[in-house]
Amino acid sequence: MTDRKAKTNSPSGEPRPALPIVEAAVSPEASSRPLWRSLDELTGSEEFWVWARREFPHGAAEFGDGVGRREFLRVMGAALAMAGLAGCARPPQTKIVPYVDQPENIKADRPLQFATAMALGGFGTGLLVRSNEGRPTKIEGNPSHPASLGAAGPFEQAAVLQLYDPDRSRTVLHDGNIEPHGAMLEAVLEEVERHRPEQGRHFRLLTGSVTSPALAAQIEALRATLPAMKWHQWEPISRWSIHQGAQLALGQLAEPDYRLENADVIVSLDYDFLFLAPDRLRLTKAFTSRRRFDQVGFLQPNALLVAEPTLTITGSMAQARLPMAAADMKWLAWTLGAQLGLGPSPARKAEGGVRLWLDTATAALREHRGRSLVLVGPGQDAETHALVHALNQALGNAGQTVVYRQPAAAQPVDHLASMAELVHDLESNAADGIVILGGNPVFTAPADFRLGEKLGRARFSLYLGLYEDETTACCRWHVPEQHFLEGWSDVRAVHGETSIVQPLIAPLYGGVSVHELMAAFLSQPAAQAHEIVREFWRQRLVPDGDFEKRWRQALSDGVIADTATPELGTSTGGGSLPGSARSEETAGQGYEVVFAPDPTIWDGQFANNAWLQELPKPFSKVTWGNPAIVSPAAAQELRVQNGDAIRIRHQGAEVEIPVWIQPGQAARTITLYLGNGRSRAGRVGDGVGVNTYRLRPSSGLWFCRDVEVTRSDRHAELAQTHLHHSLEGRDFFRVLPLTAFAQGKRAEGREPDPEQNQTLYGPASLNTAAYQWGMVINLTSCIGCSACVLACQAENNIPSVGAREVSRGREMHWIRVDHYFEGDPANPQVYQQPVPCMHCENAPCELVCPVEATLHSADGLNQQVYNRCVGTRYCSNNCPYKVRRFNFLQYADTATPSAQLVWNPQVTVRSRGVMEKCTYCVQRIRTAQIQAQEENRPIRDGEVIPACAQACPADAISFGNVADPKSHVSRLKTLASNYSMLGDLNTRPRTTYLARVEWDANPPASPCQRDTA
Amino acid sequence: MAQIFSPRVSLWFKTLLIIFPLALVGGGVAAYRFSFSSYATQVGVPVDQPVPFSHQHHVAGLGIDCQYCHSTVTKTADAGMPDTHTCMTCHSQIWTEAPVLQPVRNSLSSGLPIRWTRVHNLADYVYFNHRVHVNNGISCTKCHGDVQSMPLMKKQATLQMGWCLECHRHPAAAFAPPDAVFQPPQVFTLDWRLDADPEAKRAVLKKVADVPSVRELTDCSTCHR
Amino acid sequence: MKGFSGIYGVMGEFNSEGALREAARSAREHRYEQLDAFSPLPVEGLDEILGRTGSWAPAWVLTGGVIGGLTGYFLQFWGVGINYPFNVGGRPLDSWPLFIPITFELTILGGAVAAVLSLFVLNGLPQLHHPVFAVPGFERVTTDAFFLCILSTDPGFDPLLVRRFFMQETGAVAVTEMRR
Amino acid sequence: MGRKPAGLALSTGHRMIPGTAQSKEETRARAERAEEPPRLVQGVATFRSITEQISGIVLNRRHPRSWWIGFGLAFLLTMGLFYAISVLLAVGVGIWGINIPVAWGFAITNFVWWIGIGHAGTLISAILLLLLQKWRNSINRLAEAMTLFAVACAGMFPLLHLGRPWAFFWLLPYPNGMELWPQFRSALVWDVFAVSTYLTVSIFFWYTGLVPDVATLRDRAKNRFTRLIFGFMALGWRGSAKHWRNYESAYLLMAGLSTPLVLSVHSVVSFDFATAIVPGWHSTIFPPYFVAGAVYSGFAMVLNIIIPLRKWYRLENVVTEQHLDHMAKVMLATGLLLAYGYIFEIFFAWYSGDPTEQYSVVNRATGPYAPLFWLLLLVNVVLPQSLWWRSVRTRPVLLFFAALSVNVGMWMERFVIVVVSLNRDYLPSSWRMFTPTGWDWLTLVGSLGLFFALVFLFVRFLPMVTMFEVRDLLAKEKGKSS
Repeated sequence: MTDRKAKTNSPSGEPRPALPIVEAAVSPEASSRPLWRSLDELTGSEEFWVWARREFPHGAAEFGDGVGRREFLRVMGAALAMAGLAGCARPPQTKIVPYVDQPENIKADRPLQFATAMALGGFGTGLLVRSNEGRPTKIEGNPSHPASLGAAGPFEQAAVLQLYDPDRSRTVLHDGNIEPHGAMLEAVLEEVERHRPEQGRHFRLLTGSVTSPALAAQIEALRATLPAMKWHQWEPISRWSIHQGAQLALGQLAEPDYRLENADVIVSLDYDFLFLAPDRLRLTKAFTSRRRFDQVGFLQPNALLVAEPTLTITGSMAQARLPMAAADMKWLAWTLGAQLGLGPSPARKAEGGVRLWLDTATAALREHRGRSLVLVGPGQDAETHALVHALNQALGNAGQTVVYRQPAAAQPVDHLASMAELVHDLESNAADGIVILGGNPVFTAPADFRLGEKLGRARFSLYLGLYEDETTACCRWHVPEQHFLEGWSDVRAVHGETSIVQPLIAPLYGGVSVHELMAAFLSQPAAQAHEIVREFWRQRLVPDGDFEKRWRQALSDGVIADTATPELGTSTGGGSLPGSARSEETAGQGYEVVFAPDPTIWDGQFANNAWLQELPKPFSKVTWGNPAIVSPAAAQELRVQNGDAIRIRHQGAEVEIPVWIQPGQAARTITLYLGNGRSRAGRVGDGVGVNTYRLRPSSGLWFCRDVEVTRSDRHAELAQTHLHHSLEGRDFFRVLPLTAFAQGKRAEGREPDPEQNQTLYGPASLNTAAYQWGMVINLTSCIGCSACVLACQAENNIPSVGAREVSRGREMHWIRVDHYFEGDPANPQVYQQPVPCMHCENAPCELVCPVEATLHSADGLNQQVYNRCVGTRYCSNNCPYKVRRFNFLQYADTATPSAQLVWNPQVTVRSRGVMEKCTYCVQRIRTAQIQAQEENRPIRDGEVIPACAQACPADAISFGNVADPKSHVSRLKTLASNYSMLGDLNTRPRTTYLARVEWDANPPASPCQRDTA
Repeated sequence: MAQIFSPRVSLWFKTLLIIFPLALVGGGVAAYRFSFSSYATQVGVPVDQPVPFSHQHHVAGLGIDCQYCHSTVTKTADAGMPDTHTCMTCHSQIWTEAPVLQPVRNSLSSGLPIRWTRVHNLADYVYFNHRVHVNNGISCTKCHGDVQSMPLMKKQATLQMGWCLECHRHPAAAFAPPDAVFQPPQVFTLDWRLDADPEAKRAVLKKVADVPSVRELTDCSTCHR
Repeated sequence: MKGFSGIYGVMGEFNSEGALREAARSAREHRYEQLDAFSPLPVEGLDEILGRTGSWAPAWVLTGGVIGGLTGYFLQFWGVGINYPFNVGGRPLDSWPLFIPITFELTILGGAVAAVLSLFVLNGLPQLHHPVFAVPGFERVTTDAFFLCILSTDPGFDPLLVRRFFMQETGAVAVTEMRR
Repeated sequence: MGRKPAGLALSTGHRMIPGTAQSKEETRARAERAEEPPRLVQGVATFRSITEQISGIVLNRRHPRSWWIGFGLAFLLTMGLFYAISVLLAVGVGIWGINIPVAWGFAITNFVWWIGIGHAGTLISAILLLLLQKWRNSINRLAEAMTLFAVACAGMFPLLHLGRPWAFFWLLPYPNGMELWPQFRSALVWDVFAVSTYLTVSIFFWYTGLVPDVATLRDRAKNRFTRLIFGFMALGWRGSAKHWRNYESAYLLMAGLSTPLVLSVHSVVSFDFATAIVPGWHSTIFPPYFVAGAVYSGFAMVLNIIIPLRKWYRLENVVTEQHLDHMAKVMLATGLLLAYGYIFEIFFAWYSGDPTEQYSVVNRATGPYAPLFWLLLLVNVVLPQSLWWRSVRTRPVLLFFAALSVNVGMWMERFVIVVVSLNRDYLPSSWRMFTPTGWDWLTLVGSLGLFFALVFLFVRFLPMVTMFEVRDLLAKEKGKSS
C-alpha cells in the first residue's frame, strides 16, 4: 500500500495536485453569516472557481488505478468464475482437525480472559485480554486496576494488532547480518568480561523510564558487577518537570495524585490531563463523574478552566478556555498566583480576554478553597510546577484534591540531562559499550544530539527492539524484543500499583524478553523470564507463607494488593517558593512551535499500527499523517489553506509540512505532532506524515519561540474523515443551559418528534421480543477520546483502508466521533458527538433494501446480513445518519496469515461489495441470551455491554433493555435532556442522546490577537 | 413466386416456437430441483474418512453415548471432535493391531492430528450453536439422522436455510423429550411425537414456553452476525 | 369441395385497393362466402365487405392482464406477509400501497404477452408454407399488388365459374388457380 | 421478377389477357396518385417507389462511408466499455469515484438518463397512435429501435453498480432453498419489474410492427440466404385481410397497454428517489417531472439520430421538415413542463419550511457543484427556448444542436439530482464530494458507443422506416385528395 504516503514526503516537488477539500468550496455570501461552515469559507472561496475551471479534477489521475495486466487477467478469471458459479456451486470439501490431546478449558466459542498490563512511557495500565483458542483477539480495561478501572484507551486496545504485526523483527542481527541467538549471548558475555576490569566505567545502559521492579532489580545487580557503569534514561515525553517542581516546592521528588472527583473547580495551564497523564483513564472517569447529569437531582458539576496553546480534548471540555502561547503560560501562572496573593505580580498586566479569564479563574478558585485544583502540564518548567504546587497548598487543596506520592519510577531522573551526558560520553569515547533496551532513542532523541552518528563510535552497541527501526540502523547488534503479550514481566502504574505482565501467547517471532537479556549480562544466559519475575516476587510476596496463592491472586486480579507508592506529607517543608525570574518572558512577536505527542501514534512507537494510523485525530479528523496545527489568523497571514505546505526553520533544522487550520489555536502558535515520518517503521508506517523530531532541539523540548515560518508551494491531500465542522444551525446536536436542566426543561428540537404509529398504515407492533435493546449517549460527559472507535474496530473485525481510500471518503469505522465548532473561530465552542447506528424502529435503510439484507429483529436491532447483501448501497443513501459503511474494494486482508489471527471469530469477516454497520455487538447479545436461557434466568441489566460502552473511560455510552423500565438505560431515556437525533423524521432511533449541558455563563471572549503589554 | 419453405420446414419452425418457451420453463424447474438434489446437497452420500469410523458399530453396537466423543456438545457451539487420546482410551486395549486404526496410532506417535473429512459443513457466516439446541432438548437425530445405523457418516438434511427455518418456524414439533437427547434408546426415537407420552409432552411444552418466539427464532441475527 | 379437393382456391390479382374492394363486393353479390383478400396494407372497409369484423384479441388481452395482476399482488402478499414475514422499517406486513407498482407492471406484462400470442394464434402464424405463396407475382402483395381469393371450401365453388367471374365481373389483371 | 415496371406487370398474369382499356385507366390513376404529393410524403411517391427506396437501404450491399466511420467509432467505444466492465468485475465498484455519502454516482445517473431516452419510441408509437397523429408513421420504427437500445444500455447499469453483481438474481422472485423473496417494498425491486416489463413490451411492440415489413423484404430479397432469414422472421405473413384485422386490433391494444406503461416506468424510476428521505429526492413532483424529462430527452435523441440519417440515406421525402417541426414542438412542450418542475422544486423546498430541504436547493445553486447547476439551466432550459422559432425547428442543423444541448442537459440534470442531493444531506459531518474517476467516464462514453453501434447495425439490417404504414399514409392521403 504505497499509496499511503503523504505527498509532502516525496523529495521531488511534484506538481501541486488537485485541492482535495473541494468540500470547503462555498457560496460567497457564507462569510457574512454569523455561522460559518469551515475555515476555508472565511478565507474566501477561490477553490470554488479553481474547481469550476477544473471540472472533475481527479478523473484522469485515476485512470491508472485498477490493476496491472497480469494481475487483471488473474482477478478477471476469479471474478467471472464467481459470477458463473455463484448460483449453483456447492461448498468445497473441508477438513476437521481435532486435537491430538484436547487441552482443558480451551473451548471453541468460550473465550478466556487474562489479566495483564501494558506500559506506556514506563507506566502500566491494567488490562483484561480476551483469548480465543489461544489467540489474543481483544484488549479491554481491567476494572480492578486503579489506572484503568475497566476502561481502555486507543493505545492499549490497538496493542493486539501490534502483536501480530508481520513487520516486527524476527531475528538477531549483527551489523545487519542474521546471527544465531547463541552468538548474541556469547557477544554479551564477552562484552561484560571486557568491562569487568574497569568495573564498567565505559559501559552504558540506556532505557526508557523503568518502573518494572524485576527489571530494576536486575539493573541493580548489574551495577553490583559493574559498579562504574552508568544507567541513562530517555523518554521523549518526560515527566521530569513535574517531579522537579515538587522537589522545589516540597523538598522531595513527588508525583501528584489528583482527586478530580473532589474538585469543583479545575484550572489547567497547558495540561491535557485527559490525554497526557499516565493515569488518563482514571482521571477521565473521575473528571466525568462530575459531568454525568444523569439524574434529575444531579447539580454538582465541576467547572473547568483551561489555558492552552492548542485545542485539546481537555480544552474542549472547558467552560472557559483561553488560547495562549505555551511560552506565555509561565507569565499566566505567576499572574494567577499574584492575584491569589502568592508571589510577586509580574510587571506585564493582563488585558482583554486574558484579564477576563484570569478574573474568572481567580474568583472561582477563591470561592472553592479546598475543593479546587490547579494543574500545569509537563511542558512547563519546574518553577511553574513549584508555583502551582504552592498554589494548591495555599488554596488548601493539598490533601483534598491532590495528594503527593513517591514517583513510581525506579530511578526518576532528568531525562534530558541523562541523554546529554550519554551523548557527551559517546563523543569523548568515555563510553564504548552501550546497551539500549527498547524505545527507539535514535528517532526520538533531540535532533541536535545526533545520537545516531554518535552511537557509531561505540565498539559495542546492542539494541533490544520490537522492530528493526531507526535505532537498529545505528547499533551493531539488534535483538528482537518480545511483545508484552508474549512474555513475563511486571510494571507499576504511575502511583505504584504493580501488575504482573503475563503472556497470552508464545513469542510469534522468537522475541527475547528484556529480563532474559539482562540475565545474560548477569551471566545467567539460560534464565527464563517467567522464573526471573516469579523468583523476584517470591521474595516480595512471602509475608504470609503461601506464595502460590498470592501469586495466583496477583495474576487473576491483574494488580498486586497494596503496592501503591506511599503518600508524602503535604507540608511545604524545605521547599521555598522559587523566584519568578523568567516569569516575564513572553512568546514575543515571532511564531512559536509547540511539540506534542501524536494523538494516535504517541511518540512514534505505534507508527506501524494501521488501526491507530487510521484513527481520526480529534477535531481535525485527519488520519495517516500529522499536519502542522495553525490558527485561522496565522493561516490568513501565511495565505495557506488546509493541506498547503509550510516551511518551518529553527536552529538550522527545517521541515516542510502541510497545515491544518485549527479553530481555537493560539494565534501565533504552531503545534507539531511528534512520531510521524518514520523511515524504518514498517510497511504501514514508513513515510507517513512528517518527522517533526528533526526540529525538536534539546533547548526547547516542548516549545521554541521565534521560529521562521514560510509558505511552501506544495500541497498534500489530508486524509480526513470529516470535512465540515459547522452545525448549520440544525438541531441534531442539542444544548441545555444548566439552569434549564435544573428546572427539568426538555431538550426541544425545531420540530417535535412524531407520536408513535403516526403513520399512514396505523399501528404495526412488530417488536415482539421480551428484550428491546437501546442505547443512550451522554454528550456532556463524552470527551471525544475515540476509545470507542478503536474498541469497535477491534471487536468487529473492521478493516483499515489506508490514506487513499480515507481521502476518498471510504473509511470503515462503525462508530465515529463528530466534532463541531460554533462561534468565534479564534476560540470556538466545541461539541463532540459519537455517532453509531441508531437502530431506528422505522429504519429508512430497511425499506429500500431490495433483498432483505437489512431487516429489523424482534428485539429491535437493525440487522445487517452480510451474506445476503448485493451492494446496491441504497440503504446508505437513505440513512440520514450516514452510519453505514461499504466495502468498495476487498478491504479485509485475507492474504496475510498473521493479520487473520486478530479476527474475532464471533463476527463475520466482510468481503468486497458488502454493506456493514454497527450491530450493537449482536454477537455479545446472543451469547448473553444463550447463557441466560441456559441458566433459566433473565438477562441482567448491564450484562450485555457493547465494545464501545465497555471501553469508554467517561461512561458516556449506556446500553440495555429499554423494555424494562427499571434498567439503567430506560432511566436515562426518561430524563428531560434525552432526545432523538433527527427524531422529526419519524425514524424513532433506539440510540438517543442526553443533550449537552452547558454553563449559562458564556466562555470569555478570546484575545483575537495577543495583547503585548 | 415459388414457395420459400417446404411444409416440413414450416412444421418444424412452428414446433420449435412452441417448444422454446416450454424449454425455458422446464430448465428453470430443473435448476430448482437440482439445488435440492443429493448431488448439490450431498445428502445421503457417505464420505470417505482416513479411518472408516462406524457410528453404527460404536453407537448401536456398543451403545456409547454421543457425548463420550462429542464431549462439548452441551457446553459450546461446537459439538467437539474426539482427540486422538479419546480413541486410544479403548483402542490401546482392543484392536491394537487393526490396520484400519493405523492412522490413529500414527497420530498418537507423531503427535499430528487425524484429518477427518467434514460431513456437515455450514457456511462461515452461519453461527450454529449445538449447546443451545441440545440443552433445549433437540435430539441429535433431528438434524443428523439415525446416526446409529450409519456405517459411514452421511448427511441426512440439506442444511439449507429453508431446512433450518422448518424447525425455527415450528419449534414445538422439533422437541424430543428433554431427557431423550443422548441416552439410548430415546435418542434414536425418530418416531417420537409430541403426543407420544403426556408426561414428556408437559415437559416439552414447558420448554417451548421459555424458548424465544418464532419471530425471534426466524430473525436474521439468530444465525447471521 | 367434392370434385376440387386438390384445389385451394382461385386467386385474382388487382392493381389498386379500389379494384380489390370492387371485386370483393361483386364476389359477395355473387354469393361467394369463402373469400380471402391479400394486400400490402390494411384496406379500409374490406372487412365489412367480406363480412368478417371484430377480433378476439381484446378478450385475450383482458384475460392476460387480469392473470398478470393477480399473480403480482398475491406473489407479494404471500411472499412478505405469509411465507416469511419480516419487520421492514416498522411497516405492517400488509402494507398494500407498496405493492401497487409491481401489481401494475405485471398486469401490463400479462396483457402484452396475451396480445402477441393472440396475434400468432388468431392469424395461425407462423405459417411459412402456404398455397398462396405459389401464386405468380404474389411477392408483390407486400409491395403494391392486391389479391382476392375464392376458396375451394366455398359451397358454390367451381374453378371455371370462379375464373369467369374474376375475368368478367372484376378488373383482375391476372387470375390463378391454386393447388393445395 | 418484382423489379418489372408497373406497366409490364399487367402482362405477368397467367394466360388471360384482360381488356386493355381498364389497364390504361389504372396506369393513369397511378400517375395521378403521383401528381399531388401528400404533405407528409414528399416528391413523386408510389407504393412501389417508397417500398423500393426503403427496402433498398437494407437489401443493397453498398453503404455510405459515413455509416462505416460512424459504426467504427461506436464499435471502438463499445470495446472500451467492455474493458471497463471487466476491470469493474475484477476489482470492484471501488474503481469508481463513489463514496459515503455519495454512494450512487455515474452508474445510476446513466441509468436514469438512458431510461429517459428510452421513452420516446414507445411514446411516438403508442401515444401518437392513439392520438391519431399520422406524422408518427415514418419515424416510429427508428424511435422504437432506439428505445430498445437505450433501455438495454440503461438495464446494464443497475447490474453493474451492484457491489456483488453475480448475485443480481436475488432481486428476482424465484423459489429457492433460502425461502427468501425480494423485498417487494423496495423501489429498486419495482425498477426491476418496471424496466424488464418495459423492455419486453417494447420488443413485442417493435417486432409486431416489423413483421409486415420483413415480409416485404422477404419478397424483395434477391439472394436465397437473405430471403430465408427474412422468411423466418416474417413468420409467413401473407397480408391477408384476416391478418390485417387481428394485426390492427392487437397493435392498437398494445399501444393502449404501452401508454400507461411508458408513463409508469419513469414514475417508478423516480420512486427510487421520491420514496427515499434524502432532501432533494423526497418530493411528490418527481413522477410527472421525470416523465416529462424522459420524453424531452427521448425526442432529443431521436432528432440527433434521425437528422443525420435522413441526410445520409436521402430520406428527406419521408422524414420531412414537417416531421422535424412536430418533434421539435413536442420537445419544446416537455421542456417547459420540466422547467415548471424546476421551479416547483424550489417552491416546495421553501414551502415545506424544512431547513434541510431548503438547504439542498441552496446547495445546488451555490454549493460546490453550482457551476454544473447553472450550466444545466442554460443548456436544458434557456437554449431550447430557441425552438419557439419555426426557422429553428425546420432547420435540421440548428435543430440538431438544440437537441444535442438537451441531451447533455438532461444528463447533467440526472447528475445533479443523484449526486448533488447526496453530497450534503442531514449531518454536516458526513458531507463529502463525489469526483468521478476515469472508469466512470469510460463507462459512460462506452455505453454511448454501445448504443450507437446498435443503432448503426439496425439501420444496416432492418428497414428504419415502416413501409406498410407509409403506404397506408399514401393511401389515406389519396383518399383525402380524391
